[in-house]
Amino acid sequence: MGSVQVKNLVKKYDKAIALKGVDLDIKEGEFYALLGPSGCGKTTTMRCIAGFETPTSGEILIGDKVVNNVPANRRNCGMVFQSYALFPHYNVFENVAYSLTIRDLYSGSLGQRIKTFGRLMSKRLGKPTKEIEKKVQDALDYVELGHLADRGVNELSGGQQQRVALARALVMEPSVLLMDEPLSNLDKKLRNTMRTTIRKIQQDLKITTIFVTHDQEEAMSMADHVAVMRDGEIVQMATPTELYSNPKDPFVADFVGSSNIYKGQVLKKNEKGNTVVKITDEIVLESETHTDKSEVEVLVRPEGIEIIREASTPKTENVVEAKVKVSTYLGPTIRYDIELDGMDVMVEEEFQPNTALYKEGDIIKVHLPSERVLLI
Amino acid sequence: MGSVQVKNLVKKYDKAIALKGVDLDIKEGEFYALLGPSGCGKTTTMRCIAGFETPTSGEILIGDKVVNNVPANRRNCGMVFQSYALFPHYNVFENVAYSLTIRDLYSGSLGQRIKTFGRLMSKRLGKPTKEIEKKVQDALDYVELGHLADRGVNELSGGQQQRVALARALVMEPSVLLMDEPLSNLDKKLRNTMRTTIRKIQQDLKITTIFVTHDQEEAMSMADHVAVMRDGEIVQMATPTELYSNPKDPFVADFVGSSNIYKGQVLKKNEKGNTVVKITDEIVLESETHTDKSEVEVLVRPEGIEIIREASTPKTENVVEAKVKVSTYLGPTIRYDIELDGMDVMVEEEFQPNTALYKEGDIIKVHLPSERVLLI
Amino acid sequence: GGNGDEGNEGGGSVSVYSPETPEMTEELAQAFEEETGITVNVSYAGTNNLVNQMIAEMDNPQADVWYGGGGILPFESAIEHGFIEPYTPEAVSDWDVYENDIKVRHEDWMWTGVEVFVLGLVYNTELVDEDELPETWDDLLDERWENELQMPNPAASGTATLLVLSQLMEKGEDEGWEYFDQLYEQMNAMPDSGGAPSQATGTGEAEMGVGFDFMAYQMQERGETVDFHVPENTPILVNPVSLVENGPNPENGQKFIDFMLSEQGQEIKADWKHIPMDPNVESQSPLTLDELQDSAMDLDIDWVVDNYDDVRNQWRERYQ
Amino acid sequence: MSSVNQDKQPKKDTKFRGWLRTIDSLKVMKWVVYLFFFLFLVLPLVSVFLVSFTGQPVNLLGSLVNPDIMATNIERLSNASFEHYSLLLGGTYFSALQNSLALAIGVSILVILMCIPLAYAFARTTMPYKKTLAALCTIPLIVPTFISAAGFIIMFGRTGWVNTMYQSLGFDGVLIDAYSMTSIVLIQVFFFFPFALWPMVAAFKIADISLEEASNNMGAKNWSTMVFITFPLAIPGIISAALLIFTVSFSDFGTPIILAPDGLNLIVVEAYREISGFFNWAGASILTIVMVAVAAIFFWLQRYVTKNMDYGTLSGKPKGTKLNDSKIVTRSLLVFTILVLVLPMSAIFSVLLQSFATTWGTGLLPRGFTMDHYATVFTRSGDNILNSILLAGGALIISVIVATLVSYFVVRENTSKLDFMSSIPLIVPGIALGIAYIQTFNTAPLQLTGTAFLLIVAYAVRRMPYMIRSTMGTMMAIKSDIEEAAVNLGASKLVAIITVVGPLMLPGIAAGSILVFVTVIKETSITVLMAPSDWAPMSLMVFQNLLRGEVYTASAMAMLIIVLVIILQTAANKITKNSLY
Ligand SMILES: Nc1ncnc2c1ncn2[C@@H]1O[C@H](COP(=O)(O)OP(=O)(O)OP(=O)(O)O)[C@@H](O)[C@H]1O
Ligand SMILES: Nc1ncnc2c1ncn2[C@@H]1O[C@H](COP(=O)(O)OP(=O)(O)OP(=O)(O)O)[C@@H](O)[C@H]1O
Ligand SMILES: [Mg+2]
Ligand SMILES: [Mg+2]
Repeated sequence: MGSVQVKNLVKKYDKAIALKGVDLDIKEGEFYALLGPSGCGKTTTMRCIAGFETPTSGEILIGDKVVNNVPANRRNCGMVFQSYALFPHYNVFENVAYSLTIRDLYSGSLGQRIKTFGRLMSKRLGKPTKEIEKKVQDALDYVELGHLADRGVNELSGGQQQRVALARALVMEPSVLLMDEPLSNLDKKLRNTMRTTIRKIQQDLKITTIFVTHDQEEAMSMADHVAVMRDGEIVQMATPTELYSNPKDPFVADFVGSSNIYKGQVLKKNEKGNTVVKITDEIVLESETHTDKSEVEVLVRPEGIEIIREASTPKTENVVEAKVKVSTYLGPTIRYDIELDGMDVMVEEEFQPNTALYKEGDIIKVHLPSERVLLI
Repeated sequence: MGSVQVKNLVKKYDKAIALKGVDLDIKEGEFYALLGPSGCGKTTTMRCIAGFETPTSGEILIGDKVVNNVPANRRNCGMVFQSYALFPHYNVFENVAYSLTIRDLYSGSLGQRIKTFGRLMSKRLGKPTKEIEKKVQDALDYVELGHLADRGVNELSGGQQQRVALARALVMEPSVLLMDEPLSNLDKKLRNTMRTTIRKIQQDLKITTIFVTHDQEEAMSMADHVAVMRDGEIVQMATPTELYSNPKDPFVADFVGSSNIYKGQVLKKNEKGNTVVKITDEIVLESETHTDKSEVEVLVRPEGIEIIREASTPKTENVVEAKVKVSTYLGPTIRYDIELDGMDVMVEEEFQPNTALYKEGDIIKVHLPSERVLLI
Repeated sequence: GGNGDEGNEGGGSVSVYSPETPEMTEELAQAFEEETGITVNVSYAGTNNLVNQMIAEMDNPQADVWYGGGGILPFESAIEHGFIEPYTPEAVSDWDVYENDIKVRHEDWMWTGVEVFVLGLVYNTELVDEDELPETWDDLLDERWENELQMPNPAASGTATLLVLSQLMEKGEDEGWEYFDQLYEQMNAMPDSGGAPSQATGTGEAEMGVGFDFMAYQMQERGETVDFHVPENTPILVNPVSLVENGPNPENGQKFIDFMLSEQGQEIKADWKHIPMDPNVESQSPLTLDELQDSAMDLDIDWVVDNYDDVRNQWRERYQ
Repeated sequence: MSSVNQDKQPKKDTKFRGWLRTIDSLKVMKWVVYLFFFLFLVLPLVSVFLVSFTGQPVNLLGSLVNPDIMATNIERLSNASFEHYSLLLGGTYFSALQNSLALAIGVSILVILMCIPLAYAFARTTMPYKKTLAALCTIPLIVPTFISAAGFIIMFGRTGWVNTMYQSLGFDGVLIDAYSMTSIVLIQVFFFFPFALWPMVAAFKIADISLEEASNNMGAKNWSTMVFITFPLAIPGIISAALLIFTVSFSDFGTPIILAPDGLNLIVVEAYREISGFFNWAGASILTIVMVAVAAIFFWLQRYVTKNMDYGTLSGKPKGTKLNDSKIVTRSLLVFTILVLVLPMSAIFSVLLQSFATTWGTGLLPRGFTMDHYATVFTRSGDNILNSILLAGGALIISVIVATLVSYFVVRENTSKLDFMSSIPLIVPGIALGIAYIQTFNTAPLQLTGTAFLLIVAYAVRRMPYMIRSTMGTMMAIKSDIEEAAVNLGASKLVAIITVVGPLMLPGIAAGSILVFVTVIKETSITVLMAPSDWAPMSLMVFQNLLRGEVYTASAMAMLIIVLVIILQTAANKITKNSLY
């Protein structure tokens, strides 16, 4: 019942077309990440699925049922809003308990319903049931906010607010869970924990999940499938590995990981079966990718480029000299912006405490292994 | 004039103590990153500096002047709000032009002021000056929003709004720039561009900058100095490299990069001058770190652990057998959660298209190079 | 309200709409109840409200009897609207239309007068000496009264329209309007409500105001320093009662009207300083019908009714 | 909550159920609201319209069931003519319209200018004595127009105490001519300002503080932030309030009639005269239609201006509020507030004096003092107090529910029809509305005339616009994401409105409640026509006392109303925890 299908979804605003025909096909229990640059229509897609925007055209199916005309509160889509959308007049506990309380409001005897209603109006009018209390406390503990249950939501930090929003969506155990950048304001540690939590709940309850993120690592690590969007369209849908190693076009390649992309001319196939591509007169590379085109985009990921130090065994094929322009320290890795026959190239190397760092102006040798050179 | 000093800053709320005595000393033109878990007091610190919160106690100096009693509008601190705080009744252009127009309002002849006043009331009452037009357009171009100048801010996506907020703060060329997670809602690509932009402007104008982020990579790559906060206190202030390689305590170590941290007992110094530490009976490691303690925290970063494949030269010291529990694909890297004599350890390895991935249950050999084993 | 409560032990109930002093109507009602056992429900409100209410209720009338309205004008307009019906009370069936030059009943008995009202001047005794009092309406133009007078606005009040009509009839159109051109200048305010000038006189806002006799006398009784003065040749009118058409209790209504005209009813009115119609009942007011005989203007009520709207519109055109 | 029951019933009769399922509870409420307005507003107004042709009552509902009534109505209609419309051609009505417009626009502008600092003071500063001042600032509302004008005359009349003092200081003539347009303007400004004040307080209250911080941060001084950020964001609320004042002033006849300056010529006074003095229903209806048309134009203007101001500043990233505690600001606002209160308070003080006076003639002070009037009031009208509270309470409940829904539909679903429709009663003179009610509900099938229920409904309809004006401003400030979240969490739209939108609108509802409750308590024009004798409220007693010339008793009663309202308001504030100030 929790599969989600979106067919040719179009959404026009007065001044802009946000979606130009989006197709998604998400099986029950799958975890889908929606990835794409700012303004590409991720939020709009989600809002259409949740029922807050009326599509200009196109169909949305949840569990084989067209839901275009089903009101939002009957879709059972939990949603974590990009803007949090916390209820300012409720405290943390009440915010999270809301969906459960509402559920109580729609069931049970009249007396109970009146009690529930009172509770919704003011916490002074009644205590939550044991069951709600427990579920909410669990959800809050999941997001590490158990100790702030009684705090007003305007007395929280940004990240705390975001976690309340997350707990609020998780607690209702929806059949479809929509999350719009639910972790954007959290630090890496917490984010890792949250990822695991979300993933665990998702797996336990088999909730079909769509997750918008601007962080490709997040998308890659959490999702069964990733859909990459651009300009109101889905560009590629694939598993994370496939996406990374077989991007459909330079945009995707670039988007799922920083890349060096250049135009190249296919020269021939050499004896090893590798394709030989000419990028500049000086730079001619071999690649294991098979291609029929004569003009290709050549893609080398920064971490695919090896810097050859004295100690290394010399390699002949695909070794080029380059000049270091900038070196940036990134913690676990170092990034060098180098110049390679007039072209700007990014190289990333693991940081080893006792290896000397190159400085601006140093001349280095780099190796572009043929298996890391992708032709698109 | 743009240095910022914070002395023993304390901020109490009704229900919580947000800051317990924060000290910061930021030289003019420095780029400082404030790093710390959600709710640790980053935003509060910023708001105190900008003048929106009255500190419970403590002093704030901007350029040698105590500003505790200087109103916010005289501090010339540009601020990018965590909640964006865009003016909904102005369009993108007007939002960005606001600070410049206000400046005009306070200077110039009466006639000009009246004109400026009109312009602030409604765009129909007057055109911005050439100068403002240019500066704003430049700022918008910087954040890649030049084409949306006339859009209402309610018609932007989350990331676009964030960029407007950024442009709005940059355009005023403040003497201190405070940025509260200005990039949290942007995708990695855009974030990289923005980082470069911010950094460039900061360098060009020599603006003292405090940058809150939850992303240690961002902090590391952009900042001259990083201050790590926890629970309303500064734990360590240092340059990025120092922070990474010489964390003051396990919290910092863990926070600036994911880490494997274990308790260990110092046994002796061996012939190479390395310290020998016992973690479990089975696992005894050498480390190049010098220490006088007998009980230490042993820290090995996931990317500091090497997986030994058949082809590799056998290394004897610090080589252990382990069992793979989970493997996670992260794009450029693969993460293995392995079990090592009952301890959970994270290992990260660069992704190579033609290397086989280990699966759950595989038994592997890992090497923990002595120079990557830190003792704290 | 005022819907007749059915099922009272006596003879049912009757619903009376009246703008007259509620204590007085209450007294009338009680006396009537004692006499007949019929419950009386009195609804008290301003004349205009009651009339409007009766018009609105025409499809399902709630009132049986309507008593009072500052003279006959509202009753004349009620005939046009058609919500009152004729009734000839037994006791006064011998009345002519005009008695002593005063029109005391409608030609077809649509209404019957129960008491007499005199249009005159209410003055503040602290501000006006008795010997200064104007003999005639023309004397009001004396500069002694410049900005010291108030009269109701003829564009709104029947009382004032009556004055305008009487003067126009007396003097002819041209001269009449000339008179009002000057009188208008003498006023310091022209409130819409007929009773307001009397009130203003009481507080000293005006030295003298145009009003009916009972207004002054009732104020006097409350301790205000006012008195009433009757200039020569002034309009004198009756205050009528009528039966409402298709009222819920028509028979009880008729009984109530009979009672109002009975000696007992007339005495109660006299006690409240109204000038009674019945010559056998002694008036408690300083004014009596006999004395008034000389001051009474020969008022052609039909002319008044015919020219009512016209004069009012002319007033509006001239002075607004 | 219809969905609740449906879900529980066994699944049969699928077609019908399927249809039922497409209805959500909000839609049902929408129909209920429409039905309410149709019955209690449109129908009476249509009859007003028809009356403009017939000059006689038209009973639409009765015609449906009773052939006799149908026949009379048809006959009346067949005599219909445009004759009465020729009224409009006369110059006096045109100039009356001009005068009314000038007065109402002038008063609105003055009131808004006066209220901006006041509203800011109450909503956003720590001005000292705020609670007391807030209570004082509602009092002018409570005073029936007749009484306030009378109080004004006691002060500024030719023998009024202010003028007496003025003359004793050696000046000639009077300080202000009590019987002039100037004093009408003064009374309207100083007694009507709370109509605008409270909705504006609500509008300021709901603003997003971080926007102001951002402005300060970018170098704007406090006043610039006020002018360019705080103020523009409150504009929807301010315009809404201005419209309210416009209509209140435009349709106020109490003040002009009591003060009665020379050549007074206002359209509402004309309408009142037509109907009250001369029972010219047709004329009054036509003037009413003209007034409604004028109001329509202004409503359209309001909507046009605020069309794109759906700012939604109250977002789902909640922020605390902060009050301005700058000494200079709070002190000067305090002085300003006190200055504003001087005139109405002195007028009320005069009424208070009058209520203790034996009589009050030409002297500076009353001739003597007595408690008699209060004794009279208490012996005569113990029940009336309770009646007033019950009637006003009933009207309040209806208007809270309907107004919340209407604001919601108007802001979220852009149903401006409803907005306009529900605001018409502001303009229709009370007496016209009352008459329309009587003729509409006088017979079967809905014979309600003379019941307390109809009176309550009439009060609610007549005063609801105040509630709607003030809730609308707040509604516009609530970002839709919050409500979407509620729906997303399973609440039907209706439940989302009740549990989330409603509480967030509390400042607006509180502001509106004050206006509704107080104005119902003092309402006279409908009361006089429609109050059943066993439900007579205090306002009716005041009016009747005035009618009888018993001004002293009327004053005592008015003071009693004031005290009562203050007590109730204090209690309400305790309960709602001062959501307004
Ligand atoms: N109300 C609106 N009116 C006009 N255009 C809009 C409106 N809302 C969104 N848009 C536009 O539609 C496009 C898609 O917006 P959407 O919010 O879906 O982007 P997004 O992918 O979520 O971006 P982000 O990652 O920045 O949040 C954007 O270009 C935006 O400017
Ligand atoms: N108005 C308030 N009342 C009470 N406590 C508050 C208030 N505002 C913030 N806090 C608390 O103060 C602490 C610090 O908040 P702050 O906003 O500075 O955190 P932060 O470091 O910016 O976190 P994040 O990364 O989540 O934005 C938090 O624990 C928060 O709950
Ligand atoms: Mg988005
Ligand atoms: Mg923060």
